[in-house]
This record gives sequence, structure tokens and C-alpha cells, in this order.
Amino acid sequence: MWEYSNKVKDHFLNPRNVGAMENPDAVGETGSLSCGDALKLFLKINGNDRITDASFMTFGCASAVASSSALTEMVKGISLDDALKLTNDDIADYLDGLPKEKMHCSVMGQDALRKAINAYRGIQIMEKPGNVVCECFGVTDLEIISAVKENH
Amino acid sequence: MKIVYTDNNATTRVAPEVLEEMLPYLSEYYGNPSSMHSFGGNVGRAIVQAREKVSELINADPDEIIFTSCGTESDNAAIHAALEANPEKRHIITSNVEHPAIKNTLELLEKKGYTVTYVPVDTKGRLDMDILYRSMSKDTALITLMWANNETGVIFPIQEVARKAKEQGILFHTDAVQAAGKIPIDVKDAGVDMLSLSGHKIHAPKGVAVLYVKKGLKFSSFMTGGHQEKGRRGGTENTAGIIGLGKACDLARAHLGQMDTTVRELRDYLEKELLEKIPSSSVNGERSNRLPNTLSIGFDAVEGESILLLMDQAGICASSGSACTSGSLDPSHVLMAMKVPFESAHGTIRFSLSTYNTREEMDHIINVLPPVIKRLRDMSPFWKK
Amino acid sequence: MKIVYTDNNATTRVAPEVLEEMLPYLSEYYGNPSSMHSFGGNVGRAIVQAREKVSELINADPDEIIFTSCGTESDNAAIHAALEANPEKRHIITSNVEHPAIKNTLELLEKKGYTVTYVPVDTKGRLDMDILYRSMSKDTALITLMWANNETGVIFPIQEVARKAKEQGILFHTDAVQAAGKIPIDVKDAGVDMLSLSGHKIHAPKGVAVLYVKKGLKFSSFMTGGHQEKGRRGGTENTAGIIGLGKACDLARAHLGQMDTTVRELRDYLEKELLEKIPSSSVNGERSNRLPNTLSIGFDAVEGESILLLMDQAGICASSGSACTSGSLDPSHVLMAMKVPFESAHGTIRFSLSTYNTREEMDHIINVLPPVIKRLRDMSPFWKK
Ligand SMILES: Cc1ncc(COP(=O)(O)O)c(C=O)c1O
Ligand SMILES: Cc1ncc(COP(=O)(O)O)c(C=O)c1O
Ligand code: FES
Ligand code: FES
Repeated sequence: MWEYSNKVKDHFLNPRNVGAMENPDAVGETGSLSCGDALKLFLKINGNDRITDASFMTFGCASAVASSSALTEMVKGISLDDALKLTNDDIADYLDGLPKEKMHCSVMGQDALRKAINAYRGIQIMEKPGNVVCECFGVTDLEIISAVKENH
Repeated sequence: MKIVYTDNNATTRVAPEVLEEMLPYLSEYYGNPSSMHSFGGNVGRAIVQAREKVSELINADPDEIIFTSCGTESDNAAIHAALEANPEKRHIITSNVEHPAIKNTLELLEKKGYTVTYVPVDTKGRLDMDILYRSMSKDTALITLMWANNETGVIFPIQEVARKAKEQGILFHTDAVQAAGKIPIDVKDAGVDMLSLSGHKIHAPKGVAVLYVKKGLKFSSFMTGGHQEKGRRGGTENTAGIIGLGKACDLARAHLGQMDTTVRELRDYLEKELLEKIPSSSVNGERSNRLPNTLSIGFDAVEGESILLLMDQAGICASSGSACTSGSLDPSHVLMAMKVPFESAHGTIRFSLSTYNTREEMDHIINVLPPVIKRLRDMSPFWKK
Repeated sequence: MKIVYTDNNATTRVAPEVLEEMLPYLSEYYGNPSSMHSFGGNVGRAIVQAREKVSELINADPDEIIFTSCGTESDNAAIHAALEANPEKRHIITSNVEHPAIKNTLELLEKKGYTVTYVPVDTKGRLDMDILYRSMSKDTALITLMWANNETGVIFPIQEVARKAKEQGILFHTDAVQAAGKIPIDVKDAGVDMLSLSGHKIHAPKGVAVLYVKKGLKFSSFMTGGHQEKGRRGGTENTAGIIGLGKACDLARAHLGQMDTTVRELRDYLEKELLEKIPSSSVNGERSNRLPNTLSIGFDAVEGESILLLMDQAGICASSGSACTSGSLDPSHVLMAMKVPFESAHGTIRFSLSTYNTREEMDHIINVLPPVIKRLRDMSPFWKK
């Protein structure tokens, strides 16, 4: 049994902002069915590049659901630039931590958020340095190394 | 909150009768069964009786029973013994749905130069007998096949394979950790050379298990040390555990009928209701040839851990079909071997019952699960209404 | 009849506090500690605490504790791990007074092509340090030495050898099954790489033990299977046993002082009185450097089994110094290695005390034994008055 914090349990049992959004301004998708985790993030963005609303749909474990729920709460009201600075660590911190083995579940949130914002800004996702290790998330070895370093 | 425990293929409660039998050996009778003084001798006699009771469950002779510490040890010991008995042979046959105790042990042997054939199963979890028979050769030291699968409950044709193995002079071991106590087992009739069973799956405590070794087989110990177990397994005997296992085997034998009737009916009832009440759900494994207590059922587009945790809120204990507990995202190797589609493999739950379960408990599950699945599907990007 | 139990180096009674701590895990908390549901999670937490308590007894980190089923398994696992970590090295050093768990395991390895140096002891049971150091070489994979001898209680200079081993890049394992709980043990201070201890020697139940493995050591499992014990020991955890062992380690730590004072005084009193009251009797092993609870004493011209049986009539439990239990007539390999003369080796009795023993019990032995010895000597053809 994973030792989940009360906040993780709360966000899993009572997820905030669940469901598809009508007429979203941006959508970010990550993960896949074969992978066992997937997240679809919907954003409303106003003229000042500020996120006014967010919602999600998630397929995955409790950490994945809680991370998604936390993410939507965290991004509401902040600017796109600030949103881009959010890391999976911030998501985990917001949840009072995730079990070590479950840190990767919060990476999905960070990834979907960046994809949504980049798509909104019309930026082509650039070829990333490193080798893609996880086909599902398009995660590279370098990203894993840096995530591991950040998380310890 | 009342707990509805349907995770008996993982582990079982210690039967109160078993604990009662053990308690004297955890208090006043603490002697060492191999000691000279009569104080230890009492314990020795109780162990003799336990050995008889265990042997009766599987129709073995008491001498053929070696007590070990867990099913995993029995499996390791069986593989070790088979290879030592055939030092010149370098090939092992198994299935691709074995428990990690077999699977991981054989994978390590591959690194040491052994060749292992992993006979595949079909989408119903049935062994490919053709490949199995074609892979048998003069170089084969051992065939090891589980009697019944821990995840799906699917039963392998042990007797048939054992006969073929014997014809070709190949040792045959079966991991009967899940079969023992759930279906009748007769080692003589089945013709197996070695068989593993584990106490904590049949209402004995954790920490005690058995390796059956057929009389006459040249056996080399895996755990080497003192002369315990006639020199076949070193280490001071887990006396209380062994005595508890004796009682548990007695009870298991008495309950075999109930397994085949009451428990099977409860399982079938649960299965039928869940399939009816939850759309896009499906049973994994050959339904007509399963352990009577096991139901592996997949729900499309949702994820196992989330289901388990929501059921946990309602006091229901079960297992998922994913290897998530080990930090991996993959569905279990058993479901993958059966080529269960990803959308239902990730959402697979295993219910495994015991004689302690009741119809009320099944009704509780049947009430709780449909809204749980609906709620998770409502937030799943893969659920198409 | 009241039993006077002085066979604690063979096995100990389960402390009532230990049993109390275990009982919930033999009844309501039967979950699997690696299960997902919170029912199993409770058990997982109790195991975390037990691991901490065990680590405190020997000043290890909790991560360095692997739970096994017996001291024999810990010894087997340590040897296995050391050889796997050094696949190119083929030499092992040990003493010639080790427990069969080490001795028999190494003898089998000799048959597989390993070279083993059995460093001799002198007549007091002291290690020949010269031979030990001279046998260390580039090809040495492992030095394994018991911390204290089970028969005589003689203590080996573990820290000193561990330091030399480290200097030469040789792995060092110690079988501390007899030392743990009787004298202080500090793995960091001693500088050992691996250490075995066994629950049933320190008032935990039989069926649970520990292998300490120093952080950073490349460890290969002996028992391969599931991901239990961080993948270092497959097999469902003996939860009740582990939790009992945690409590037993707590108690052992609290009782170390008592071992060094009360128990030592009782042992010394017993020794002094027996030597005085029984002519032609002698203590085996270096008296000044022994476990505080152990007395190995030889009585010329009588035979161990007969002494034991007559003591048994008076409710006294102890061990003999012979290998009689295994049907052999020889004195134990320990006494033979010490070149104890045959006339006293055959008549050797081991008394091993615990904190439960009392002065009244010692007086009982002191009253019973002299006439027993006299009676046997009166019928012995070797006794010269
Ligand atoms: C020094 C020593 N090592 C190892 C063992 C084996 O321990 P166990 O009986 O728990 O396997 C013993 C116990 O007899 C012992 O005294
Ligand atoms: C089929 C099978 N084999 C072996 C084992 C291992 O048994 P134990 O947990 O007692 O080591 C299990 C239990 O998980 C099992 O289901
Ligand atoms: S989805 Fe299984 S680990 Fe997060
Ligand atoms: S004297 Fe008969 S076996 Fe020891």
C-alpha cells in the first residue's frame, strides 16, 4: 500500500475540476492507454495570457488523478509564463509529497500543461536533447536524470 | 467498518482452529524438536503428526514432505534439486504465466547458461500443448508448471504433462501453491516428482510451506546446514508454523467439498452480477476450467489501482491485475501473456474468495463496484459513452 | 515437574511480550504487507517498525536488514551473495569450528571447485590468527567467521579480522547467531559486511531471522521470487514472526546489561560449583573470553547422552557435546577441533542460560549433577577412582 498524504487522498477521492471543458482555449494531452496513465488537460485563457479555468480527464492511478486535480487548482489565475515554470516537484509539494515510486505520475501534469501552452502559443515542440526512453510520454533519458536529481 | 476480504489468493486469515493448535508451541512448548531432552521430544511428536496431516491433503507419504519457509523457497528448492540431479542437462521447460518465484529464478539461470522454454498460453490462459511437447528433449532436466494460476485461476493439465515427462525421463515439478486446498490434489495419481504448496494460502500462518519430493528422487538441499528434515533442509524448524500447517491441511481437506459448491456458487454469482451491471466488462481466463474461488475481471478504460482504492474506502479488499505495486505501469505478465487488450488489462481486478465469504459480502461488492467504475470512467479520457 | 531450561543456545522460549505483540498478526491483521488495500498496509507499517527495532540492536540502518526464515538461510544467503559479487574469486576462509550452516555449505562448494581454508583453533578454541592472515589472498572472495561459538561460547576477534579483510578488499561475513542479544554488537564499529542472526535464539519464535547487508554491497538474492524485501529475498513475509522479532530485539537490547551481570554470575556460580563438586571435570574454551551465558563442561569417563537423559529425569534440559542426535558416536567437530581429550569430550555438557534462569535453578543442577556423574562413573570401565 502506498503511503499517500491526506492531500493526495483528498484530491483522489474528491477530484477538483473533473471533466471535459466546452470550448477550451488550449488542450494538452499526454500518456496513452497502453502506458497505463494518460491525462487530458483543458485550459481557458484570457487576453492577458492568464489561465482563468482548467479541467482534466485522467486515466491512471490515485497519484495520477490527484496530481491532475492539484494541477488544475494550481494553474487557475496564474499567467502562462508562470505556468510554464511549474514542475512536477511543485505538484508533488502541493500534495504534501508523493511516494518515491509514484513521482513519475506527477510528471504527466507538467507535460500536459507545457503541451497545452505551447499549442496555444502555436509553438512547435522542438526536438528534445537526449534519447526518448518512454514512448508514452515522450520522456527522454536526460529528463529522467534531471527529474531524479530534482526529486532527491 | 466491516472488511470484505476477497484477496485470498494473496494471503488468507489464519483459521482460529489453526492458531489454537499453534499457541502451546509459542509458549510452554518452546523446545527444539531435535533436542535430546524430553522437553524437545514433545515438539518432535507434534511435528510428526503435522507431517502426516500435510501428506494426507495431497496423498503423499509423510517422508515425502519437506517443510520450508514459503512457497518461493519450495519453488527455488525444486529447481535447484532438479538441476543437481541432472548435472549434464541444461534445458528447462516452463510456461510464460508462472509466479515470479519460478519466473525470476529461471531467468537468472538463463544468465548462467541454461536454456529455458517459456511455453505460451492462449487468450484464455490455456497452455500450448503442442509447443510444450515439441520442446521436450534429451537435454531437458525439468518441466515446471503451476497447477493453477494465481491471477486467473486457470488450471493446467498437470497429470497429462507429468505422464509425458515421465515417459521421457524428465523431472516434473508443479507449483501447486494456488491449487492446494481449492481443488483435490493427489500426487500419486498426478504422477508429479515435486510439488510446492504454501501455508499462508490455506489459512496457516505466513512463514511455513512444503516441498513434496517423491520417494526415490535424488534430492540435493537448497538450504544446507544441520540435519533437520532428514538433512534435506537445514535450519531450526518453524515448529509452531509447521504444527499450524498440519491443522490447516486437515481443515482444507474437510473444506474441499465446500470449495466446489458454496464458494464456487458465490464466485459465479459475483461474476454474473458484475458482468451484468457493469458494461464493457469481461472475465480473464477459461471460465470452465478455473479454481472455484477466483474471478479475474477487467473493466475497460479505467485503472486498477484507482478501483482498488475506491473499493478500499468501502472496506473491500482485492487485487489488481497490474504490477503497479512494484512501481511499474505494465499490466501483469500473466495478462500480457494472454494478450488481454490494454484497455481491460489495466482495469483488471482479481477477487479471490475463501470459505469464510458470504453472500452478503458478494452483495456488498455488487452494490459498491458499479458506481465506482462509473465514477472513474466519467473522468477517463478513454471512456466513450 | 518444574523444568530447568538451560539449553538456550539451542533455542529459547518465546518471551510473553513477544507473543503478545505477534498475536494480532496471527488473527485479525492477516493482510499481505505488499497489498494495495489499507488492510494490508497496517501490516506493512508494523514491519517497518520491526525493521527499525532490529537495526537498533546491532546499530545498522533499517535498509540494511533483510528478513529471512532462519540463521541457516542467512548464512547460505551471505555466502551466495559474496560469491556472486566476486565471480572471478574462488577462495573462501572460515574457521574449523563453524556451525553446519556454514561448514556444510562450504564443503559443498569445495565439490564445485572452490577452495576453502578452515583456519584451526587452539585447545582453548582461539583462532590461529597467523594462519588466517597468511591464507588471505587476491583470490579470496569471502571470510566468514562466527562471532561466538555455539558450543563453547568462545568469542572470535571479529573487529580485528574485519579490518584486515577490508584492507585487502575481501568481503567479511559473521555468523552472530549466538552473539546477538548476549553481548553488544555494533556492525558499524565492527566493520562487517554481512551478519546473520536468528530470532529463536533471542526469545522470538522459530522461523524468522535476519541477514544484515551493509549499504552499497552488491547483493544477489539467494531466494529469488517476488519483490519482497526490496527484491533481496522473495517469498511472502512471515509477518507475525518479523513483528515478534522486532519486539525480541527491543527486549534483547534492554537485557544486555543483565546478561553481563546477573546471567554471567549465575553461569560462573554454576561453573565453580560443578568444578568443585565433581572431580575430573574441566571447562572447554577460553574462560575469560566467552559468552556470559555459556558453560561447556566435560566430565571424564562418562557419556553425554546418558548424562542428558538422567538430568532430564530431574527436569533439567541441556545439550551434550556430541553429535549423537545425528546418530553418530563422535564428539562434535568443535570439541575435536579443540583437541579436547576423548575422555572428557564424550562427557561434555553444554549449559546455556538466559535471563529467565534463577539461582534456585542453578542450585537444582548443582544438586542433581554430582550423583548423576557418580552413578555413571560407577558403571564406566574407564573410570579409575
Ligand atoms: C552459530 C550458529 N549459526 C547458525 C545457526 C543456525 O540457526 P537456525 O537454527 O536459526 O537456522 C545456529 C543455531 O543452531 C548457530 O548456533
Ligand atoms: C502460484 C504461486 N506460486 C508461488 C507463490 C509464492 O508463495 P509464497 O508467497 O509463500 O512464497 C505464490 C504466492 O504468491 C503463488 O501464487
Ligand atoms: S498510474 Fe500506476 S503508477 Fe501511477
Ligand atoms: S551412544 Fe548410542 S548413539 Fe550415541
